[in-house]
Amino acid sequence: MIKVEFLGPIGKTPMEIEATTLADVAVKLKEEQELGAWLDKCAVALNDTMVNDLTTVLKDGDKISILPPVCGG
Amino acid sequence: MIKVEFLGPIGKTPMEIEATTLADVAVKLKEEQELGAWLDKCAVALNDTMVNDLTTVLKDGDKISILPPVCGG
Amino acid sequence: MELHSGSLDTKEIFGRWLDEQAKSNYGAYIPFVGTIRAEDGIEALSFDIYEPILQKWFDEWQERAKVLGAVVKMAHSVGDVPVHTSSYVSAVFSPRRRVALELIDEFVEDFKANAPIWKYDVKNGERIYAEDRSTPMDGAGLLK
Amino acid sequence: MELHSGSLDTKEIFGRWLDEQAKSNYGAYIPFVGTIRAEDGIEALSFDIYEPILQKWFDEWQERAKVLGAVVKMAHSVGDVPVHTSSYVSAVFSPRRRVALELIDEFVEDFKANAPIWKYDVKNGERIYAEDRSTPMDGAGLLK
Repeated sequence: MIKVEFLGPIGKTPMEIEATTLADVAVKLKEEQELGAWLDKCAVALNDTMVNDLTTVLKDGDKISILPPVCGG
Repeated sequence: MIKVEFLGPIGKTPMEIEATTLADVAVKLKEEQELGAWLDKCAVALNDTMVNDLTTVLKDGDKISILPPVCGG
Repeated sequence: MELHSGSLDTKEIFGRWLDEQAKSNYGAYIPFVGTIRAEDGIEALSFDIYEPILQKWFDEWQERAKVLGAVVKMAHSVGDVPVHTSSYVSAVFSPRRRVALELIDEFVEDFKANAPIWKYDVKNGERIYAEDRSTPMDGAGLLK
Repeated sequence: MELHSGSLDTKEIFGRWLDEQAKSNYGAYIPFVGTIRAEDGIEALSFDIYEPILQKWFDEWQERAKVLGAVVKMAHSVGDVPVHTSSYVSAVFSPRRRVALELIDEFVEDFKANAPIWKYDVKNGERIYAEDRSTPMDGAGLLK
């Protein structure tokens, strides 16, 4: 199982999904209507490291974080 | 009379000279041997305002300041 | 890197960082202090932070600074920060001024673009995501 | 603009400037603190300042900053300043960070190039003009 958590203002409870690559995660998250407005502007981290490649392979217990647009300062 | 003062490390006592333009001042100062090493790297102020033009006309009582290379901070 | 609940004690932070580096022989110390502006009728801004990724972001900046012989520091608020108080202080120490002036600019700009911090306006006690002032992070849209 | 005999009390200056602008609604405050580095066996640096021209230089910078909605501040030491203590603090306050980051860079660089201040190394109690580190001001060589 892969845990997906939604940071900051997204306000969605974490999900547990089956996925072997980040591309699988994308497919699953696109099914979630409430994420429709978020996915195209969110960055992604795998186990707290930023990732940029949909072919990234996942293993059981991995944690995916979905990071919406930021504004620190 | 025009007063000429030498700032910072030049260490020369002020002079009183006759001059009607800054060009006249240049001629007078070039006669001072101890200024030989200074004049080509010094900037000039007239009555505490920086000046850049040798044709600048002077009047009695004006004050010329000779400013050597700076290093604040 | 340090996170504080509510407004930052800017003077304490400035002085403590100065004292920490008092014998390090750095010639230039440039803090950047960010203060909440009173605008659009807000009472405060409020911040969420995801610390694990912020820490990694900061650690990478420390490495970048080290290569230049410099040091970076950062403090940020979590939760509500009233107008006219400070939520953010970052700083650079460097032997030389050019390195320090360039580094503080890059450090602050990358912070604004990539630190995992979310800002909310607080109006009438309500917390409203500052979406119009927020920036998608590098790599955003991967899952779209 | 303020001139102090000997080392600057950096914390006092930082805090006082912060307090002065506490209600001015500036979002960014960037001080630059210059500290004397221990190098080449110096005990201290020493400074001569010609205040009338420094004041004019500073007043022009205040006008430049005003056009941008910003404020500049400056403090400098006169006389001897021992190593590891500070001789120079300047600062910018601005509503926005980009203006502040660009202005502090230009302000500090122009200060180094054109503020009428002369620096001396102090070694064995002797004052030696720091000629190799000094810069001819804009317009230098007029009378050559």
